[in-house]
Amino acid sequence: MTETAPGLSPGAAAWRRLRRNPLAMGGLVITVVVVVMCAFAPLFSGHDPGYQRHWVGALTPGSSHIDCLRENRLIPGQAPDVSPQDLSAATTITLAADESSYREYRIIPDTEGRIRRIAGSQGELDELVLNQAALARVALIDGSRGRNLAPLSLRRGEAPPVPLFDGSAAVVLEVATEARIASYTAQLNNGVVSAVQRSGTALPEGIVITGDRITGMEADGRSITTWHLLGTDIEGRALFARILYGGRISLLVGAVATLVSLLIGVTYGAVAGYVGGRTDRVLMAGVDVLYGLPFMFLVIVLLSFFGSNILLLFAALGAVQWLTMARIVRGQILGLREADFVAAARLAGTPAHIVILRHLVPNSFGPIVVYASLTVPIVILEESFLAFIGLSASFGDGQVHSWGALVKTGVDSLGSDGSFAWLLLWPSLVMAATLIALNVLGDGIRDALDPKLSRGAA
Amino acid sequence: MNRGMHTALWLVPLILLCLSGLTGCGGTAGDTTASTDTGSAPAREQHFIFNNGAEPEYLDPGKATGSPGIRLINQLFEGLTTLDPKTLEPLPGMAERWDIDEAGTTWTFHLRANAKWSDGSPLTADDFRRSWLRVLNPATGAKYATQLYLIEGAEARHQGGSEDAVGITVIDDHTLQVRLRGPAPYFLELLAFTTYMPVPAEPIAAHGDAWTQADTIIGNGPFVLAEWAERERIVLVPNEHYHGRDSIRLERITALPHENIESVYQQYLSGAVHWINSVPASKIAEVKRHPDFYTAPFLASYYYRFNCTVAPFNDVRVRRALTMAIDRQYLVDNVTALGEIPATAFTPPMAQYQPPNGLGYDPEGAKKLLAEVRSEGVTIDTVEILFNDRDTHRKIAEAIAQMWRETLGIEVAARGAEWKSYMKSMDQLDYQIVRSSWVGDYSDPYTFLSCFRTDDGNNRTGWTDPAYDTALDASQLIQDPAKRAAAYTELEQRLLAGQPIAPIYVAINKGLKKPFVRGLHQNIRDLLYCRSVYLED
Amino acid sequence: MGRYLLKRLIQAPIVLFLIVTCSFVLVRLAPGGPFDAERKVPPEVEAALNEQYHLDESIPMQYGRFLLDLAQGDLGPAIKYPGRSVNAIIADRLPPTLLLGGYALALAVLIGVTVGVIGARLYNTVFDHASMVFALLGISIPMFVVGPLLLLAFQTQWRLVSPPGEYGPSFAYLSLAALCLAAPFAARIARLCRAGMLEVVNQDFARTARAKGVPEWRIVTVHCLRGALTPVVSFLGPAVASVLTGSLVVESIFLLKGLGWEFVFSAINRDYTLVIGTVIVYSSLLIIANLIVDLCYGLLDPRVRYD
Amino acid sequence: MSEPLLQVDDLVVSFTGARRGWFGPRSELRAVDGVSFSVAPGEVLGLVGESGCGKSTTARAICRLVAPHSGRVRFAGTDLLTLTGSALRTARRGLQMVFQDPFASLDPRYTCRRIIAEPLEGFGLASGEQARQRVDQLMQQVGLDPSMADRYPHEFSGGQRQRIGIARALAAEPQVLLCDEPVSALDVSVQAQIINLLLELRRELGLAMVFIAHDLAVVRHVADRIAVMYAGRIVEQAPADTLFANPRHPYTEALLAAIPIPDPTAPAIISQISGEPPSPHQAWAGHCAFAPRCPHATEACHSGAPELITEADGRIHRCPPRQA
Repeated sequence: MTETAPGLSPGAAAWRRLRRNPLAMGGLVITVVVVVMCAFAPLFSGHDPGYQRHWVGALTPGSSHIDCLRENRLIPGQAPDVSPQDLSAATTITLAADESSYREYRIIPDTEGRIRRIAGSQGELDELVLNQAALARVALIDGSRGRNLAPLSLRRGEAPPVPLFDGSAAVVLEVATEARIASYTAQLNNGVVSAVQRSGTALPEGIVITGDRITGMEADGRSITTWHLLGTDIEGRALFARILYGGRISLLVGAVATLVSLLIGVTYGAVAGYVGGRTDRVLMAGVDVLYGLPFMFLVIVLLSFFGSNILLLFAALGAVQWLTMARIVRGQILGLREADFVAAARLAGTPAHIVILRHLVPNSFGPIVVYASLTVPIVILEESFLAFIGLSASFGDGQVHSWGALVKTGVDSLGSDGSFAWLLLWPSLVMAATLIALNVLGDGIRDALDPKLSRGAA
Repeated sequence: MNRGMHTALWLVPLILLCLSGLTGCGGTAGDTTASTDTGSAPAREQHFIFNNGAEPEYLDPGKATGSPGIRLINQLFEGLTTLDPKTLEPLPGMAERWDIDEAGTTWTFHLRANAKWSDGSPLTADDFRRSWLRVLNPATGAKYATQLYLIEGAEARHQGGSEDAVGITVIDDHTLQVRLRGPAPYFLELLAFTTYMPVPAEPIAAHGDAWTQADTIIGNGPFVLAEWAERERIVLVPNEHYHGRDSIRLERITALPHENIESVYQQYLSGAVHWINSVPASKIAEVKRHPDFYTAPFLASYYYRFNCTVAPFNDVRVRRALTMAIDRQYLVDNVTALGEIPATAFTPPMAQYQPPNGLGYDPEGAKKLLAEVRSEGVTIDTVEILFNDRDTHRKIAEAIAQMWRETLGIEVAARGAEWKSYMKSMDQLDYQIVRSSWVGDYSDPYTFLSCFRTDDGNNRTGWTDPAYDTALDASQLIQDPAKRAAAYTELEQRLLAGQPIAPIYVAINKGLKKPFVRGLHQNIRDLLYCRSVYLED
Repeated sequence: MGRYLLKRLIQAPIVLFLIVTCSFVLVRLAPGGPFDAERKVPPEVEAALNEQYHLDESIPMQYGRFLLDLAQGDLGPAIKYPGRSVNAIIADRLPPTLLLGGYALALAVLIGVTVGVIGARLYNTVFDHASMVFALLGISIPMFVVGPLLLLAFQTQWRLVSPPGEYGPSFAYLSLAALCLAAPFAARIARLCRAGMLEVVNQDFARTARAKGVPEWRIVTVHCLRGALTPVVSFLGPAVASVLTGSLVVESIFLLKGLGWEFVFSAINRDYTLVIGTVIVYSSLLIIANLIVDLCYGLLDPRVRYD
Repeated sequence: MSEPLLQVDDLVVSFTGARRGWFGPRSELRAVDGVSFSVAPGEVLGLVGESGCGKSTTARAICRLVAPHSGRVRFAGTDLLTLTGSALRTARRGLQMVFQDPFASLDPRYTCRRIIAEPLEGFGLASGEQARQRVDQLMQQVGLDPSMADRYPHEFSGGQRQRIGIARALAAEPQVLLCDEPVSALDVSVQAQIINLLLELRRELGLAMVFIAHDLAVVRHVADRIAVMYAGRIVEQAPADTLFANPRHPYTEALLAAIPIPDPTAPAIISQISGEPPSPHQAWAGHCAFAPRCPHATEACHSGAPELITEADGRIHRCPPRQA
């Protein structure tokens, strides 16, 4: 037996040893933080993880944007419908809207530097004349947004005006017409719009203005913006919220599948180990047989056939993991079965199932906990693998995706020049950190439970 | 402002252009490429490599269904007619010219004197008759056999009737007569369809389904199959016996079957592939900026089906309210964002046919309509959109779900399903709302409108309107193009009044094409004809 | 030993039978059939196709027919590859998968053992800590992240490797794919090997050897490595299964022809015969791999008894 | 002698071993090979023999902790071997065991109170407050301070742990206590305390006991009657005084000869008799199992297994009269 302080149960003693292991404690802290943040996601992120703002698009971490709806309505006699925020307390709301319309032209040179194509959003053009007097703004989108250009005349097959290509393979021109910023102000009375003005002129019908046109928004002079810790994805959804809510799925899948594997594995292993003899041989031969099954492939077959229902996912992933658990438990119980305290319990009139439940299983707890804690990250990783094949689980209205699916989206969104890197970086970082934390925690628990076996292995 | 409208308008002249070519049928296949002037011999090896998107299921023209297969079959075989790679105008193929009778139902085709198989043996009128009857033999299992139903007696034959009653007559080795059920202006275009292509007799008899392997296949198209390494590549080389061999400039075509679009895109960027015909949905912004990126109109409709057999969708007002709450302009501008054209009708605009307007975006009207339904005690709590789990479909479903949620205040769930489960749910009407799309087989509204016949297998909404079915059949007997178009407009209006579907947009075809690839045209049916393609220096 | 082998050899067909039955039932329970398509297939045609593939018979009949064919080593015709047999397809796709998997396993063992041994020898140094951090990262980052990043860097940006061209992937490209597949396994092996080494290094026999003046490198390579490899070898059994599943991801990302992605597509397409065929092949591979690993285990650690 | 409380008849316990060859029959190992004895109410039977002779297995087989191969165990009028399930559990309530290893016999995850209360719960003897009181009472009875009831086994000394084990056995209110080498794992000084405790309890509660030990010295003070086991069989059984005064079996003689050595764990027998204990596989097959080590062995001893001989003074043994 190991040296133990008085007054401590074996569990408490192990906990004490665990506390002295900084790596494992780090893992524990990270695990707890992640679990708590995901479990209470609404407390940590006020954003709806499924709410799309396409006009906002992908924003880098730390960016903020005007917090408006897709359709913002200021109609006299109605409550203002301008933002998810609580604006009902305001007395005036001002929307600044850019009423411009854009056109994009892509000008593509051939090998000799002549214009090969002029691609407009409405088709190929042979000639493009941009007269600055007629157009409010002309700009190059690629890398030099906002750079004003002189009036241009481009014709296919001809050399372009000197500054246009500037050594680049293609140029995207952005042309804005009729650009003007209009400012709408709504007076509110008891939460109801009483009057709407546009640049001082009253609009009796009120206005409906779409989110992508809004350039500024104020309530009682205070500008209304929203800040995103980790930025937004391509659909303009808050990445931080998506990671937190996605973690719920991943962690839940990890935990529940591990529980399923525990339930099956412990029951199976305990029965085999306790009953022993022929039963044990038959049951364990069964496990050997099942070891030969390409389980992950059956999971794929199962999920692709019956849909990636989250309950099915729990069961399927749990069913993959239980074999090792059964072996471990059976080995433990086989050893413990012969222990005198088990004999004593049987003599004390305790029925077999209670003996298993109250003596054998708790005494195999160490290896079970270690294996379980190492199973959770494996399951999370397996779920992400399924997400790659397109068999991931989703929650709610189908708008919350697991970490695996988020990471997959991040990989897909990553531009060839490294753009949108945060969409890959943050989900994978959180996922990897959690998995590493769970791994070192599992190792730490093993070391704590069996101090002889230090220096954990995988 | 309204980009969709502009695009639609721009489409009209293009279609008119197609049509002007069509009227003068029997022209020569000469002016297919923009620049055929070959002053200096190109130094670049004439080896065109493209990604075909998937491994083709069949290279058998009679049986092919998927576009990867059809894309290659169009190089390997040729029907009585073939299409202009750019305009899709029917051009003489194996048939050199043809006559039509007064009623427009009896067509006589005169085959080229030098019509040959790729092994050099002559290709005769009977080859066509035999190939078509093979498709109509139910035991063949040709999934597109319905394409031949236009021929008199074909449908009966396919359902077990006699071959003799089918209106195909071999007059002599070079003359074939076909009798149709009605005057079909699109018949010439249909003749270029894979199902109408001739297949050789001996290889099929000798090898069964395996006859399309490189060492056994015999074709009659501009190219022949040189190698088929499954899931790795398919290599085509010119057919020395093709009647237009002299104008073929490619020496070799390699079609790759890769499905992972993300990786294929990287492959394109690294220069290993000259053309890819799909782009990663997650990188739209980046792809759009790529100089090689192109988009073109596509004869395909993207829409949502309503299950008209379950409450509350059995109430047309609910279907209309949901349709009115979809801001399609917003969708194509922000979600799909590649220049798709917002649609309020099922049929895309095409030659001689401009679809009528259906219900547009009208959130206030939608709210009113739904309130009216609700006031009658109908509860609409949760609505589920079913889609097959692809990136684009997911994005669209999520966006529409949010529109309905915001506009109509209903709970909307977007559920992705695996392809076959999705198909099954759709087939068995085990859904509420399901994402769908339809690609036209020829440039005539009938290829779209016939889907919603009551007993049509592609209806899949439970919607039924006997008057629609009658009018549909009647439309097929009209010879006058203007009257026919009017009949189609009426049909479409009837369909839109019933609103079994919510049209969303007219799809586009899109891809990346190296600038030196010439003569590869983006036509409205996304058909590839490599006979006009060459690589510029 | 011999009896153990015999027992396992007897077990194998039972396992296979179980798998076959299990997949057969699963496949037939699945919604949708091989001929469902976006464009509705006419009923006559569907009937003809069903007849052609005997799908019109009762399920027990089909099962019986399938078993009968299987007994003769015939996995049947591939439904989605008309005119081709499942046997031929597997014969075509399996070698690339085996090559990739074998290459990756070899890489994983090579990298893992090297890093593990050095880590153990340099216990508690910067190298040790760094390698273990990398190992943890390797275990925790999915392959489908590593793969595209490798491609982006080596293929698109630096142009160091070229994608598979006309005649299959180049060695460098294949190595990149194998590296991607090997990464998580190398990480695990490094951890196992390091732990095993640390355990063995301080044991009596190592001390005795050291006292006897045996050179340190000999102690490490001859005495300790043998002991340290035991956990690695026992890990290789389940690792083979994971490599097979992983190759599915890598094949897709690196656009390689192989059995892995074929399996996914056959499942999605309800290509009944091909699904079962691939599952049988994978199971057989697994069973063989497990057997080999068990035997190696016995060779490495004479204490292991097979009863 | 009154009606025996516990009657063991021809008890056989066998284990199957490894197979011979690939498909050969499994070898059979007879750990207990036809043991018979009886214990009267309040009587203490000492069961003595060297390690591995089957004493503990006998005890475990009696209370069905191991399944006997054949034989009969009558306890308080019922045949234990025919019972199963809950009937067995109830029937053997009166038959409790005290184990050799006080470390292994207490679940390390249970507190002292829970351990002692387990039989109370298992047999439904007491619960709640009643059980608390009973545990306190039992602890006092075995000389433990009830205030320590909430500690875990590892916080007790070896002697204290054995007291807990005894208290647990007592909790079931047994009539017979099977003490399986209850003191052999303890320090010598503690051994005496535990033996005294057991004797005290026997007096107070009128318990019958089967007291198992590997040397005679311990049993001497405790047992009324002593049975000596060798290789799975009882070779001699006699009232304690008679056995000590006049052993009949050479093995008993050898055990007695070992007593003067004060260290009870010393392998005394080895110094007296040469050779190793026989392999239990075929110990008694066709010859006396002790014959190879017996200084008095004759040819007859090697050619036939000796029968039990019951003598007039009540002693039973397995050694035919020698011509000394």
